[in-house]
Amino acid sequence: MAETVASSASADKQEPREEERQSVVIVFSGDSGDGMQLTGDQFTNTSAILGNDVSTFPDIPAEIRAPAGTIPGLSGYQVNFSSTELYTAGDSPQVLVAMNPAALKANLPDLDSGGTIIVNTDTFNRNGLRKAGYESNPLEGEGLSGYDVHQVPLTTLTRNALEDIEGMSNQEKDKCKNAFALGLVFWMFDRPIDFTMKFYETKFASRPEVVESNSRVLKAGYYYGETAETFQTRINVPSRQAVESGVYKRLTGNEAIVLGLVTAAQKANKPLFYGSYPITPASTILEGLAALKNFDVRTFQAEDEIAAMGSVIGAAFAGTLAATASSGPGIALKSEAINLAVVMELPMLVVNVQRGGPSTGLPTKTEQADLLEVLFGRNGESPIPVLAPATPVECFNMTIEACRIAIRYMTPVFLLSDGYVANNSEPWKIPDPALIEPIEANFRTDPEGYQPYMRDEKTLARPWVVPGTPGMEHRIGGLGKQDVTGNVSYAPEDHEHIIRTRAQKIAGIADYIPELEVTGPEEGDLLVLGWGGTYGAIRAAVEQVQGEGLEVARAHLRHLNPLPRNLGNVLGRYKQILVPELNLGQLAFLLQGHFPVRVIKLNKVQGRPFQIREVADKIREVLR
Amino acid sequence: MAETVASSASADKQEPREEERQSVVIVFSGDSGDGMQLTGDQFTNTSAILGNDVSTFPDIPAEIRAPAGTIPGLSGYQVNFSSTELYTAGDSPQVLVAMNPAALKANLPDLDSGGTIIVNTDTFNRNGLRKAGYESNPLEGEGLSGYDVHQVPLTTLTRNALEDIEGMSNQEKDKCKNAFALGLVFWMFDRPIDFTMKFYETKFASRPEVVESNSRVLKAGYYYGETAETFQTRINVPSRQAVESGVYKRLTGNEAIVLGLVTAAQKANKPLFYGSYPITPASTILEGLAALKNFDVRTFQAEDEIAAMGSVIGAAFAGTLAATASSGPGIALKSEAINLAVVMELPMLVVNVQRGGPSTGLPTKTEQADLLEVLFGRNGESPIPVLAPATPVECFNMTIEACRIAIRYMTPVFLLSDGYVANNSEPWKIPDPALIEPIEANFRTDPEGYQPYMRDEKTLARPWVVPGTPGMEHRIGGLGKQDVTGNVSYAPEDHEHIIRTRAQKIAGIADYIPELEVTGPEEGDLLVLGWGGTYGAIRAAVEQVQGEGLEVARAHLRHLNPLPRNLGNVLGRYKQILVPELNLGQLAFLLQGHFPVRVIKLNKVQGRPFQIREVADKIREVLR
Amino acid sequence: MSEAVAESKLTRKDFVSDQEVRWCPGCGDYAILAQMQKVLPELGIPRENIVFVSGIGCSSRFPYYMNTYGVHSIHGRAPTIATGIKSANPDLSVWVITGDGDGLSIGGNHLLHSLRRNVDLKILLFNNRIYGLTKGQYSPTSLQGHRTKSTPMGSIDYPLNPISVALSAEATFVARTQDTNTKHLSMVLQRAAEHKGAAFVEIYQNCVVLNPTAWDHTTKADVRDDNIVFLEEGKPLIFGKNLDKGIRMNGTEPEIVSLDGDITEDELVVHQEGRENASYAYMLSRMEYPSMPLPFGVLRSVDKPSYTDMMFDQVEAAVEAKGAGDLNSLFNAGDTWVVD
Amino acid sequence: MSEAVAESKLTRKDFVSDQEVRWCPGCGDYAILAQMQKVLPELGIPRENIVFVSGIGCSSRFPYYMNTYGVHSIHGRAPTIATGIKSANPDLSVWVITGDGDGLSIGGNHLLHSLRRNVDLKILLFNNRIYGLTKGQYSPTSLQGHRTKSTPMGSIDYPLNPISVALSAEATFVARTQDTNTKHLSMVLQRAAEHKGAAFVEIYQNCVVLNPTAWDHTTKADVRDDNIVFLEEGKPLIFGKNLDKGIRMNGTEPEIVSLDGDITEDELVVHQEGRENASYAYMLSRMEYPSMPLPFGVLRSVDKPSYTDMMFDQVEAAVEAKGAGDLNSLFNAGDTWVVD
Ligand SMILES: Cc1ncc(C[n+]2csc(CCOP(=O)(O)OP(=O)(O)O)c2C)c(N)n1
Ligand SMILES: Cc1ncc(C[n+]2csc(CCOP(=O)(O)OP(=O)(O)O)c2C)c(N)n1
Ligand code: SF4
Ligand code: SF4
Ligand SMILES: [Mg+2]
Ligand SMILES: [Mg+2]
Repeated sequence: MAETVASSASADKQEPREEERQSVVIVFSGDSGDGMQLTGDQFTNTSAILGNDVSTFPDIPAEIRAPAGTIPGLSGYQVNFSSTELYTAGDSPQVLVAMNPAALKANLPDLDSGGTIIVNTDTFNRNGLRKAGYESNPLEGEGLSGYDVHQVPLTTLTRNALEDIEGMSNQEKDKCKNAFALGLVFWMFDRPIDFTMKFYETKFASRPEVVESNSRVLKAGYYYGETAETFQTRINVPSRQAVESGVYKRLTGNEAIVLGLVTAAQKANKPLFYGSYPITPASTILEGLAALKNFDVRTFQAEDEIAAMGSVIGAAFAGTLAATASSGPGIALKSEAINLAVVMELPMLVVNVQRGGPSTGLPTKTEQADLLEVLFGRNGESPIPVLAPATPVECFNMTIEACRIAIRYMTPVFLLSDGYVANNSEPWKIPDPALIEPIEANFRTDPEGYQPYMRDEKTLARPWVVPGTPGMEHRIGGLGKQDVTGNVSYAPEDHEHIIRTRAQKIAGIADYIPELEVTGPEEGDLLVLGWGGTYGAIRAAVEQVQGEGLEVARAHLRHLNPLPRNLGNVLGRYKQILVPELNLGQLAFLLQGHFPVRVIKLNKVQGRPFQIREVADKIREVLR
Repeated sequence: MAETVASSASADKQEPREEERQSVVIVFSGDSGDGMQLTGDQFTNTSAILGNDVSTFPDIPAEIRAPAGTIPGLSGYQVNFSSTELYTAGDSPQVLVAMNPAALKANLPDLDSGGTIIVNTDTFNRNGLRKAGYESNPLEGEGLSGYDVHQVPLTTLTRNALEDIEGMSNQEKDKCKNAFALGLVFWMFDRPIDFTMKFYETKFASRPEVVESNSRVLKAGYYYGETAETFQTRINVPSRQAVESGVYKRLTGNEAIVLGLVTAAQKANKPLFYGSYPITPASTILEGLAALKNFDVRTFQAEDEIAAMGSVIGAAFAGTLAATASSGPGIALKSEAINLAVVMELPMLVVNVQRGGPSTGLPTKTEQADLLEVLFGRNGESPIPVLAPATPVECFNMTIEACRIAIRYMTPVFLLSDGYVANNSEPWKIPDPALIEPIEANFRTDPEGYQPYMRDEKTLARPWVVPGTPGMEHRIGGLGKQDVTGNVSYAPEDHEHIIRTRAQKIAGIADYIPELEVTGPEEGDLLVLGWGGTYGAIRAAVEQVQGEGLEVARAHLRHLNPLPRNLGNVLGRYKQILVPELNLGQLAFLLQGHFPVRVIKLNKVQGRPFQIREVADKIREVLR
Repeated sequence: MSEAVAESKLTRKDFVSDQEVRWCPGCGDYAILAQMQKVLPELGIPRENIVFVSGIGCSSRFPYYMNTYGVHSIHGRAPTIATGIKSANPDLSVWVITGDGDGLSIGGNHLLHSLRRNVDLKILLFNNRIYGLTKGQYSPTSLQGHRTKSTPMGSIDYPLNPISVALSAEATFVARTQDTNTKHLSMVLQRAAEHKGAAFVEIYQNCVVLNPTAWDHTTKADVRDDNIVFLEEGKPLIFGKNLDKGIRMNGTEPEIVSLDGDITEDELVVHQEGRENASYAYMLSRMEYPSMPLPFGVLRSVDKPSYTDMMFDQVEAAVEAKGAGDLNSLFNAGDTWVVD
Repeated sequence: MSEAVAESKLTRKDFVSDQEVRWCPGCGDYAILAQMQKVLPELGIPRENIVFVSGIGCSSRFPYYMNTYGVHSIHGRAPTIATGIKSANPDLSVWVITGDGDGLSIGGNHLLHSLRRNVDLKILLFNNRIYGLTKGQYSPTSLQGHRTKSTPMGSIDYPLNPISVALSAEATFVARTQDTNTKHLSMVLQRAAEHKGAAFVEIYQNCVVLNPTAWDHTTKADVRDDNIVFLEEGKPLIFGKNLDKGIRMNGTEPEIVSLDGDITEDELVVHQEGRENASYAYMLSRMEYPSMPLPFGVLRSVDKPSYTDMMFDQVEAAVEAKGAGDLNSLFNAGDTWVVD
């Protein structure tokens, strides 16, 4: 397929040098109106189809559409594509596509030295420079001398390509300039434009003129690479070898949660009720599910997070698989109602897509600073299982697992994602739904001997009895109660008994979850232990230093409550434990609270994921 | 004074035996309409005036006025009075005044064997027994043979005493029967009735007929003791020796907080703003403050806890000393807004009067299970100082200290009380207000060089600048921000810097608070470490086992965040640390998280305070 | 099947739970409970299909005493939980029990939104103008000047009118009745039950312990007839012990007229609960003691599709348009690629 | 002293802060900001006595751009914070900026209660019928059927009418205006500022990115005159391009009549913003597009003591009755005893 375009390319200029690389990180950056997300997606999809591993991370402007041309108005898309397995979207880019001066200014500090820059020179006028806060034109002078800079009048070339289209305004034409950049980058990395052509055809099926203009500009960009003297090198990132065969697609963490919820509901043979209040970065789960009503998904946009949580409790009481998601301030608001769910012992999923805190904080940025909150942020002794997926794709399986635990143990469950996992994308090997294990979710309908808080011997779960079931009418609520009967009780022993029973029930989930797996030496000097979305950076860092010959083991916690049965044992086998996390040391504190260990902390609270090098450097420092 | 009544007593019967005891615990128990709280208060006040140490604990019915005569409808008042220093209201009573069968049934299990029981036989009819759930009359048969039972027809005797009063219905007369019981108990313990007589005169000044009837019945009760053959012994609890001289009065924890807030405001030279939403057991703080408007106290009953918290933030921003209190569900609801206060770095006090949780739980019962919640129950890294008074009276000083810290460090502060401390009363040596140190609370008014988040070098506090100050207009909020300027910022370094600075500021308060004091051996086998309202039971228990010759040290944490500077050192000096708390081990977890120690836990989650013997037994077990 | 059996057999006793009722003796809540237990058997709804949801307050203990399904939830949030229940199973008859504090103070917003969505809930607000459970602080319906534990110098808040609030929340059914008027109460409960969509009922309820005189003007035999106008569909607004007073419009405002012969019934406002424009019902709601008689009965009842009806219509429409959800095609939608 | 200086000197520029304004180009928020900055200098309030408090939303960034004191708080809670500010210092002029989501969804209850208490706040609700900041979910004022990110098949919620809600919350001042009608907007802002007590202003605001056609019926030159009736005190309700239509009462409901000669102005409703009975204003609020013209201007303005006035009256009364608080006598009140 890749040949189609390549062969049709003219060979006016000297054949460019072909260079092979194992992986490349590109950043596309421009105004939020410049279509950078779409551009990045197209490049990524084509690379994935060609057999690269891919990992992407969007950098969407904070909150409001800021004035065009300014740094706050930038929309960025980072893609890492590789011929080996990828764990992150890359520490720093080697290629920057800067649609305006602000994009250059904001991204230059991160670019690898010697990296490639493509700039749209048409935007480097006085107005553009001023908006970006440049005193003088960075393209003139020595500032960029360490880089491989390609100055392309993208706007002009785009307009040229569309010159003869009648009735199309310049404004409309300019909207296509991302296609020019994309075509050019496709050429640079020796990628076919076919998939994107097909994408235009499907996406704009009802507007053939849009298909025409975009396709034309895309080709123009591609041919420009072919023709223009400025590009001397083409970079080739070969396909990955030995990838598991199957059908793949890319998934962000939030998309994976959407699919996971729908799958869990189908596997439990229940309708899905999803009650939520919009909040960044959780809103896309609501939006994703709202489009799937044909799966008997009932989405409810509540008046606030408290109402959302209340609706989920009601829906769980009445027998649906019920879920909600929120972030930061919203999770805090839900805490009172979550506690009611704990006491009512009803199954439901609460997703916390963590963002930078405290308070409103950094809504569009990532952080892992809500761990202790979800564990302890409710009045009284209120245990809740907490799961944290390590990667976007893992959100799919872990959502299902979380629902499975919720129903099996009759308890609300927290799924702790974060802004990075939510928005980052990576390839997902599409599973056969038939092979996913069903979730046993049986309502009790036999009134004989029924008591609202009678418990399963093994799991200590109480029976799920839903309104509409004859002969089993019962009333439950948030007051202190007697176990078994569920009657309101202020008796000292009743209170202590049910509190301890609930604690025991949740602790018992440790029998149901997998033990912690360690990669690397089974005992020794150092174990690097992470949790949640820092998985990729930690894994890559550890593999890097292992490659340097350092003896390091690695493990990743996906179950934060209860902790895996073998965790204490694992911790005991290493002289030192390093815990990297995007907070001031919450898992570290948790481990020390539970086990007789002291851990070394690596903390970062910058609204950003770890870079691989930050973790690798710390490991080297510890082992030095 | 005590002679006045005693000498006027006739001496028809054999002179009763006088017995001296070091301390006695009495429980008054009856229907919530029976006036038990007033009765207990009167007995306690008289005892305190006579020079006893006193400690009381009311047992108020849960929530609603349940049907008269039933166990849920009981209102109880436990008073411990002593000739030595008291630390609790007593493990178990030696004397029970039971106004009806339910009172007998509910309290008998706690009564010391051989204890004294006074019952109102008039209520032991079929109806009364049925309501209490008695199959047969416990006064008949052998059930009470181990006790010293006095059967008194209280209702009849009361009516007799008021027989000749015209226009008074039996119902009205019956309302006085608590006075009869009180008079009788006064006689039993050789206490004068004068203070209560005076109390009636003041309290019912506008209704002389009420003064008359109550006084008459009180006297009748007293003379009944004198006359009736049934009472052979009078018990005498001598005055305490070597008590600090001064003027005293009794204070519950919530009353002490009311006084503390008003004092702090006066000492800071600020109006007091108190915004709150009613909730048991915190409501009495609102009610207490609402009555003190002449201190320029502005109370605001908000529409909910969130609004209350918001109002407090606004009032702090605009320059008052601002405070709120809540409990359980209300504290959970406030968490989002508290986080705004953390980020805005404004001074205010949040009182959490802990009750049994989780969820609605046991509103009228005590518990210490919100420690981790107040420390960690907010999204993001959100440090807040936490103080916990050990006794009711300590609530006064610690409220002032908490306000002092809030203003000095420009931060919200948590005061962690509990249902036991809130409602328990003990004598307070009334201080001279002039001797209480002023709170420095200066608004910055100098615009020169002002920046909203510039910081004091020593405390790291930002300046308090209030609206109305010319030339210093500024805007702050909950978004991520740059230190010093306070401008909104999403820059990674700005975020990390301000997060770490805030953490450092709160940690730095350790320089300002006292070190932890240890009583007992400076190092050794065992340190018993408590916090909050368990102080009395722990202290009494430790002193008890010390008396038995065991080598035990004792310390009590009043500062939970930051922890006292020397805590790590103290912990390191003992082989074992025992942490008794009314939860499943929250302080224990905290200590282990912070210090390389393992602690032994003693936990109780029954909605009740520790009994001295429970703690003492555990100490013996540990040291065995 | 079980329905038929249930229907034919149910009596008042079937709705009495085994829990001891724990309100103060004489509390108005008893009367409401009794009427509810009397009305329910007449509705022909199987007992297992009835759910009572409450918040926190004296009134909110109600569900414990009903032998149906029930949730005694948290303060102010009952409408949200009820919305979830109804969305899970629209066949259920879902009742919300709330107080003036629970429903109008902490829970005001949820009341507003559940009404405007027209969620098919029957919301009964027990208005005793006080916080009962927390022992006597003032509530959003307490009158200005009311001295309570938290307002020793008298409340300075202007009270809310629950009926006005419900109307501005676009409620499709709004009524007022009273604990002690058992006949009227049972009629209103029945009407609320029959309404498709959100039904809001304000019930004047006497807290005998903490606010015993709040409703004297509507209960004392000598004055109540002058202070209440009973609304009846299609009938003119007439009241007074001798039915000698009526309500007439004067421009945009109502006024009291005596029916002394000069003025005839034709001139009076004729009650029409079904008016699309809520202004009429709102105008009625502003008739307040002591200047005007208080309207009792159904102020407004209009038919509009309920929230869950529309919710399930969308689910059906989606199934019709896209076919019942199939995981395999969902997984494989979008840009996929094959590795072999 | 500084007041006098401030007053005489202030201009629009004095109210412009140093922060870059970050709304989308063309957003209606700009126009409102500009009018506010123009109106404030005319009020003669020293700049340091002005506080803007907002929640979260695009509109809620407003305070950052005003060179006054300001709090950009949390979602929906601005009225509570403003209440605290006003209670701390009643001399401040406190403005609340909120959106249709911030003010009517999560914050609906605080709006309700701050209005009913008549806290002396100026509450401006920027109604764009959409969640702007979170990028396009529907809001409580979105029309039924509105397709948004969270309602791909169209919203099934019935929208709230902010004016009706404010009226049922006992608001003493209620007005409506629009971002693009700068003259009217500035008049209404001025009127709100002058009102003693809570002032509620709904401002139709255009979200050019996510809901750009929401207000076409009130902005497009060819239709707007038929869809808006401007209220003027003491004047009859007349509207239309040629001022040839009027509003007349038909029983309890308003109707449109043509002023074609048969019907004269005398028969029309005459606007009176000061009516004690809120029914009239409520009736106006129910005039909705497309069946009736939308009332713009001050629907209601009545004088009642404000919350903080009453709060401070009680403080004063307490001082008068008991004397200014003295710690020593407070400590020694009640039952004390002496140990020597
Ligand atoms: C979140 C929360 N805040 C406060 C309370 C305390 N509380 C319980 S009921 C109640 C008010 C009850 O008043 P109302 O709703 O009028 O019910 P009533 O008791 O009068 O029937 C309050 C403030 C609580 N349980 N939860
Ligand atoms: C507690 C909480 N929940 C949700 C959010 C996310 N959020 C921010 S603004 C907003 C709605 C904004 O809509 P609106 O109030 O209409 O303001 P606009 O942006 O349209 O001006 C939401 C849901 C939040 N910041 N905090
Ligand atoms: S306090 Fe009032 S409302 Fe509550 S049960 Fe007693 S009488 Fe009823
Ligand atoms: S999203 Fe809409 S409301 Fe927000 S700034 Fe842009 S145009 Fe304005
Ligand atoms: Mg009430
Ligand atoms: Mg909006």
